Amino acid sequence: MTNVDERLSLTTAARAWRRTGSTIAAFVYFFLLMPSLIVVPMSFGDKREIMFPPGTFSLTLFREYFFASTWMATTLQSLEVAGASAILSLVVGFLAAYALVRYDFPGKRLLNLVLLSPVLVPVIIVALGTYLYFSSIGITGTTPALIVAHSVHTTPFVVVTLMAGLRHVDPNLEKAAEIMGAGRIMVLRRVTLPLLMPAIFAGAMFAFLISFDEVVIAWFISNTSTQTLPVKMYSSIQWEVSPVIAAVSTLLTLLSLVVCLVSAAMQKPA
Amino acid sequence: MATAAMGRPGSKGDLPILLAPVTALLVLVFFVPLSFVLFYSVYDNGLTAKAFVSLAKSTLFLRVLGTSFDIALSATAVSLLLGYPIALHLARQPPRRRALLMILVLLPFWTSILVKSFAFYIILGNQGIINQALRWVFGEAAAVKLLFNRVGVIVGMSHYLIPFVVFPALASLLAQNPDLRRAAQIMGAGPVRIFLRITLPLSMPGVIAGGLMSMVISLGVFVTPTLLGGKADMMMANLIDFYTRDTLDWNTAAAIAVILLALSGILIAMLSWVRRDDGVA
Amino acid sequence: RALGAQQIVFVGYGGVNQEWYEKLMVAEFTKDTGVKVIMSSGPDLAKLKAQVMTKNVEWDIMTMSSGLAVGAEREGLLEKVDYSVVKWQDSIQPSRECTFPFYTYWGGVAFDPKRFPIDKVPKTWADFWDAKKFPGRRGLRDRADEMLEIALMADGVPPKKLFPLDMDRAFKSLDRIKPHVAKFIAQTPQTISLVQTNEIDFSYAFAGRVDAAQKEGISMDFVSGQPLIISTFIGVPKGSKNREAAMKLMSYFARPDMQAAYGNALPGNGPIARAAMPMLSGKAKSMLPNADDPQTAFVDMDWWADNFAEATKRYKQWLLG
Amino acid sequence: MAMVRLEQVSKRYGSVAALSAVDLSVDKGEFVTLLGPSGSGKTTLLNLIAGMVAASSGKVFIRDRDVTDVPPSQRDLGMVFQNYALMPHMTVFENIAFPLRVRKMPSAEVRAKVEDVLRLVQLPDVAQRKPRELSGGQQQRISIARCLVYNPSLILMDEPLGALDRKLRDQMQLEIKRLHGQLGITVLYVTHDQEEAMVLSDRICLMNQGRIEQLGKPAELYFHPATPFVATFLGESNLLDVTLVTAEPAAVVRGPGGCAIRSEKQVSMAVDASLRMLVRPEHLRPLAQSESACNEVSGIVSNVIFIGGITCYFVQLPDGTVITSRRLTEGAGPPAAIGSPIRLGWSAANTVLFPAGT
Amino acid sequence: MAMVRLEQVSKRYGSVAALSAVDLSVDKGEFVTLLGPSGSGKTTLLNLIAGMVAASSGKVFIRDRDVTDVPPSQRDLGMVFQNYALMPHMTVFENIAFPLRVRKMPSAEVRAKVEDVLRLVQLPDVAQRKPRELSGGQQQRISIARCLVYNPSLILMDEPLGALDRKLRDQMQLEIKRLHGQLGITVLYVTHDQEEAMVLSDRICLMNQGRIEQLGKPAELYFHPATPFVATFLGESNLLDVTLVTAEPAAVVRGPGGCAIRSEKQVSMAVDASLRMLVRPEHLRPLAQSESACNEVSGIVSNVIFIGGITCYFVQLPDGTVITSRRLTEGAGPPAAIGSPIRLGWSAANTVLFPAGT
Ligand SMILES: Nc1ncnc2c1ncn2[C@@H]1O[C@H](COP(=O)(O)OP(=O)(O)OP(=O)(O)O)[C@@H](O)[C@H]1O
Ligand SMILES: Nc1ncnc2c1ncn2[C@@H]1O[C@H](COP(=O)(O)OP(=O)(O)OP(=O)(O)O)[C@@H](O)[C@H]1O
Ligand SMILES: [Mg+2]
Ligand SMILES: [Mg+2]
Repeated sequence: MTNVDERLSLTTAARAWRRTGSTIAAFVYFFLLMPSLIVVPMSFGDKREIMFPPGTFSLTLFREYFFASTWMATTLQSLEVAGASAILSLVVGFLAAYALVRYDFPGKRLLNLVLLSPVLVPVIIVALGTYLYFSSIGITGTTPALIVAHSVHTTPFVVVTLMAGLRHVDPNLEKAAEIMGAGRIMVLRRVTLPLLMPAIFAGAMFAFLISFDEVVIAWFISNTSTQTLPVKMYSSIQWEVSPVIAAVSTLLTLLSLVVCLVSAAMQKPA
Repeated sequence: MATAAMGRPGSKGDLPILLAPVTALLVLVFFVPLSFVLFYSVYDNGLTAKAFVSLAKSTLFLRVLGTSFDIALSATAVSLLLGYPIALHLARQPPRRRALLMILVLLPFWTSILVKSFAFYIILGNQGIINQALRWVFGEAAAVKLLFNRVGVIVGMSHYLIPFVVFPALASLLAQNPDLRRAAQIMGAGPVRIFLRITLPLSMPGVIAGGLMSMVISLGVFVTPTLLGGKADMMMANLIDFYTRDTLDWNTAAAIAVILLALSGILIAMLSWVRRDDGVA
Repeated sequence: RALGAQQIVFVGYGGVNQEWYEKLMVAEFTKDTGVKVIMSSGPDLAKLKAQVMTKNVEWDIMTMSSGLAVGAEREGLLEKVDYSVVKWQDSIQPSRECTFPFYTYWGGVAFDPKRFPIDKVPKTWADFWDAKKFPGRRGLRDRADEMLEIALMADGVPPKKLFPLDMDRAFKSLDRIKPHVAKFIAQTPQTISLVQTNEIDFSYAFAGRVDAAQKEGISMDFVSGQPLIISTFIGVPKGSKNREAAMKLMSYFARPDMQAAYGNALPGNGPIARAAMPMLSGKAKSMLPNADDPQTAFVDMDWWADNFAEATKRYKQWLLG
Repeated sequence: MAMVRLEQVSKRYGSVAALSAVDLSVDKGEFVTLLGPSGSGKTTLLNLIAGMVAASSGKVFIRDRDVTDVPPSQRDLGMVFQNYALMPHMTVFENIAFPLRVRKMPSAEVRAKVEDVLRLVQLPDVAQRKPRELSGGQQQRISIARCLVYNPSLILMDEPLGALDRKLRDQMQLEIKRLHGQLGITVLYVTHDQEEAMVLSDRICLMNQGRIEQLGKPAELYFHPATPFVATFLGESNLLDVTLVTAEPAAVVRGPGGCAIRSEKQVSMAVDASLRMLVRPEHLRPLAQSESACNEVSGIVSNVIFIGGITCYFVQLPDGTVITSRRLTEGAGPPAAIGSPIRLGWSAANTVLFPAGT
Repeated sequence: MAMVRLEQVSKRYGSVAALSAVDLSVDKGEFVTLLGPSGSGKTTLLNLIAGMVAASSGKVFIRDRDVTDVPPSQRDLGMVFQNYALMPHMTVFENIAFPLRVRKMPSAEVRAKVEDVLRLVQLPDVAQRKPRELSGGQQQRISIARCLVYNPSLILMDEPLGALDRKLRDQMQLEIKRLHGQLGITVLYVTHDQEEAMVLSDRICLMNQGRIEQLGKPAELYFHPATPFVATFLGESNLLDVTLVTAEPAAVVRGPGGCAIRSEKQVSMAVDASLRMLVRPEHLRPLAQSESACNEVSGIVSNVIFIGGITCYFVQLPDGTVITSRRLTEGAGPPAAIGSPIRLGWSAANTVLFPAGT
């Protein structure tokens, strides 16, 4: 908040002011980080205790996770759903982001808002509505239904990420390529997409993780054979207290860490 | 000639192709479901407004509405109080350090709510870390109840909401011209005056945007009150769930959903008004 | 038989109970008929209703808590039980048109014997309500069923004369205990885990759950001077595509030998059919309350069928107040 | 053959008329500069020719072919952008090869052509670098090379030197001039820098508010501006209100303080009409005591500003008008002190007259 | 009294020496400009005086008080920024009142002072507007007003006109000059525009790579540059390698093609030493057939570029060197054709000599 060089003598008030700020910030950083710091050691406890710090060190919980077919099956299902909805939302999101960044048309602002609305409407409403609608056309419980339902939720994130990325891709590059004789597809393939790669990668990661973490919609739409990992976690918390959740949480935290490292890296050029 | 038609100078011929998929996805998987909810709110063997009428008279609903606002407002206030210093701290770091510290904000943002709730059991519980520490320092009687009450909900929700405050607040802090503060300093202003007269007022759009966003999110929150809250911490989403699952009164459930949607809509309208200068709503 | 090629979907609450359905009734059924059973978890009234309303029923047979059974019945979401297939026998609870109970479990007080000697633990519901004599943090459930019954018992209503429930009196009684309740528990496993993690001291819990915890080596015990007996029901969603096979599977759940085997596997859970009683092991028998004891109470499904919605809303509202 | 011809081309953006009924014809081999203030429609005009925007009305011809509806990729022209528009993910070689690859040229030929053109822009050794490893001026050379490599007969440049600093700019101007001379290409060049326009162009097309204000050789615009706008936009100028005394054969007007001022052109207006007179500051010469000039005004030196090679004299005339004279700085001391009387003179050829109110 | 005095001030950023042992003294009422290429340390020097950065070594005095360790808020000076640094959320009035409020001045007095200063910058009617409702030039005036309102005796300006367009810039230059004259304030002004520096300054402090290259009156720097860097940075210049023929009393050197070139100064070097010679393009005058000058070179016109009021002649000497002569454009036709022979002459006073290798 002050730009004076450190070594210049500050008034006492100024120094106290800065110190207060840094102290509060340090406290809040710690608060933000705490859950992630907790679950990791927890996951090396054993089956019976739910206590911190765990009294024993073992890999029991991980073993249980990797060898229980129910956990693995739901994990695979989540990977499939998250992967597919990431791809779907990338394709749909790229086209929309391209239109929003490169074209002017009436209703652009409105479309912008509408595109973001799935994030803004409480999930429970969407979940309920989607369930009612999907059952009426008889597709609940199918993997494609899950994929499209999740795609609606992940697309806004992809659109925002790609729009930011596209704003950094100079439209003159596309223009130049076109004037040099390249067709639209060629411009896309040789210029736009290669330059957009970082944003595409980040968008894909975000979409993947959001879908991979999503519980409310999946809870309504999936059934036994299409159950996802979060749904399994949620029902685990509900029907049986299983410290395996600590192991799952640790793995998920690891995944989050990867994603936020990527998004932190993304923010530097911006 | 197809390609020529497609690439006609300055043509907007490709707009439909670009926008069709997203429109289809949104309509089919978002707006139709929403309209199902709207439909159920006014349909119960014929068009009726009885769900809304009975809600207006239901002490249960009115209490939950009150609780929802109560929790949403307090969680938003706490998030602003905690998030703003973070934004301020980040804003005055050199870019490289800022990117590193940013990870501390992004990590909770990208962490599953289930993981976080699980962690808060362990942190806030009677045998949790905080109480263990309190007992260790002050003795057995020092333990405080942090879980299954309003404290638990507010802690859990603020943890979830802080990133939503930090991002816009940081954006508007970074957008501030550092010369403004320099100019004020040279004109003789002290750090507190600079903060109160310049830094804070100029970051208000970001703060307000963050606050509104937090309100929208917390009004719709579902998991946190269930897992960390106590008996009185029922929010609208939980009430919707209750009417949906426990009493099968979908008419009422949908009506509450519509009210929640309307409230969120008002907040989002305010949000896009605050951000009207940013281009993106 | 024509059933051979089919498969049906069974929905239960998961966990150890479901493992035993699978090992006993379901395995036997599949062996006899060749019909494959997919075991799924998460019975949910809303999902059931949506399936029935949209005529897209995925489930074929489901176990239900009494509250769920009552709701499903009232909303007409269940097929009538075909009692020509299901052979109903003399039982401690009556069968119903669309559903029937197939085992009982019972509620009392769970506590950690390491923290409380037995004489400091409330035994009757009146004791449970008496926070002066038995200091400690209580845990109750966040729903009306079972809670209204124990509230009335705590207020002095004899266990055999609970029904019809006097709601006003029950809520007055609940008002007295409310300040001492640390958590109104939504999920059954938490009735045990919250005692284990020292969030609460005395929890309203089920005997079978305590037994399971003890087997895991957790320090946990259970008393009940006034046991409250509840039943778990089974039924077939309306419009099930495999109604016939589902009815057939239901009949296995009504069989006394199956119920006895289940009771032996999970002590604290009792058979419905009186014919199953003699087949129980000594341990299983010792862990069941005497149904005819004057201190033993039963949940009356007929009353609940009529009053579930009203009582539940009132209870939720009371929670918030 | 006209390389480019615009017929009554207009372009509206909503309610903004970016171009209004523009007619323009550029000959083969010509270097024409579009000059004008910001927002005057220069970029719009260039984009219309490139096909990046569609005309609201009118027709565009390139090599006498109507291309109004032809997409940019089929107009066979080159374009150089202010920010170079080099593909950052490709090496210099790949960048320059891109238009050849689009044209499916065999690899060996591509290699030879790229090397040729790199030599042409005097950067033979940078083929394997990425654009960001080059300086701004080098990048702009590469972007010109990429444009030259496929021999488009028409090259459009939109403020290609706008991002460079003064020194580099001067150097690149000479470079562009050299390439134009050497290759005989047609160049349509946008700038808002009048000096750049004068240095480079065969003809300057001065634009204002979506219209062509004047089109002609640099000296033509400078010495015979059609309007005061052209006069003030190109170079410094003194503009004075005068009244006509004699219209023919060469106009004489009455200037500030009643002095008679001679021009060399006739004016088709009635005597006593109000006119505006232009005289360039560098044409105003301080007169020595004994000296006299065709036209003269006298006043008081109100300010002298020394700007390196040039010294500016601000002279206040008896009626209060201040006019400027610019002279080369000849020695170390200023030849006229502030407050001293001075006489300024100029020749009739340097008097330019416009109707009043323009 | 020196308003500002720097003693051996250095500033390092990591391994970059932004300033190296700078000594500078600015008198009360002076207008001193820090001029220099980008990165030469101008802003660093200003910030050191303002107290925004701390010196790595050396001392800073303001009004003879050692302020090296005093925070900016207690140095009592004013600063004007390139981007105006007006608070966007305050009205013009509140902006200007801000420093007075800091000083806890009573409201009535604040009002009067703000009105005064608004009149001073000739914007009396904008008090209630927000800064964004003003043009760039108006905003800069307000930012100057905000600086003047609390009467700091020293005002620092960091490229205050950098964001304005040419016209507005010229106008604001005059305005700043007027205010400086009227109020008797001391101004330390940063620019990288040599014309601006020459127009405004009492003294110019030319900086290069963290050092002061030369400090003096504009004409001093222009006509007697201490180094070729100063010569080339200020104005156009022709630099030639020459050898010394006669050192005293006035040096004579041998230029390209062996011609003798006279200067007016003596050189303390041995005969046959290598020197660099500077002559300004505007001092090179084409000589008529009969005319002769003190110094003369002859060559061939290799290029003529007409830039409005100025025409540039590029002349190739027999040894291949190209020198430039700049003349005022006198008439419509160029007086010398490309390829024709030409003689250029200049006076001994305009020959500047430097040791070689500087
Ligand atoms: N895409 C657009 N949408 C709306 N108006 C536009 C658009 N492009 C240009 N204009 C308007 O058309 C007019 C001419 O713009 P143009 O870009 O051609 O000017 P220019 O002469 O190139 O200016 P500059 O020197 O600033 O580049 C301006 O008023 C501009 O605001
Ligand atoms: N905060 C900083 N950290 C590191 N190096 C810096 C910093 N500020 C300036 N420098 C370096 O110090 C040197 C002088 O910078 P300064 O900003 O004073 O130059 P300047 O003359 O003002 O240039 P310009 O005309 O571009 O504004 C430069 O090499 C610059 O890169
Ligand atoms: Mg332009
Ligand atoms: Mg600077």
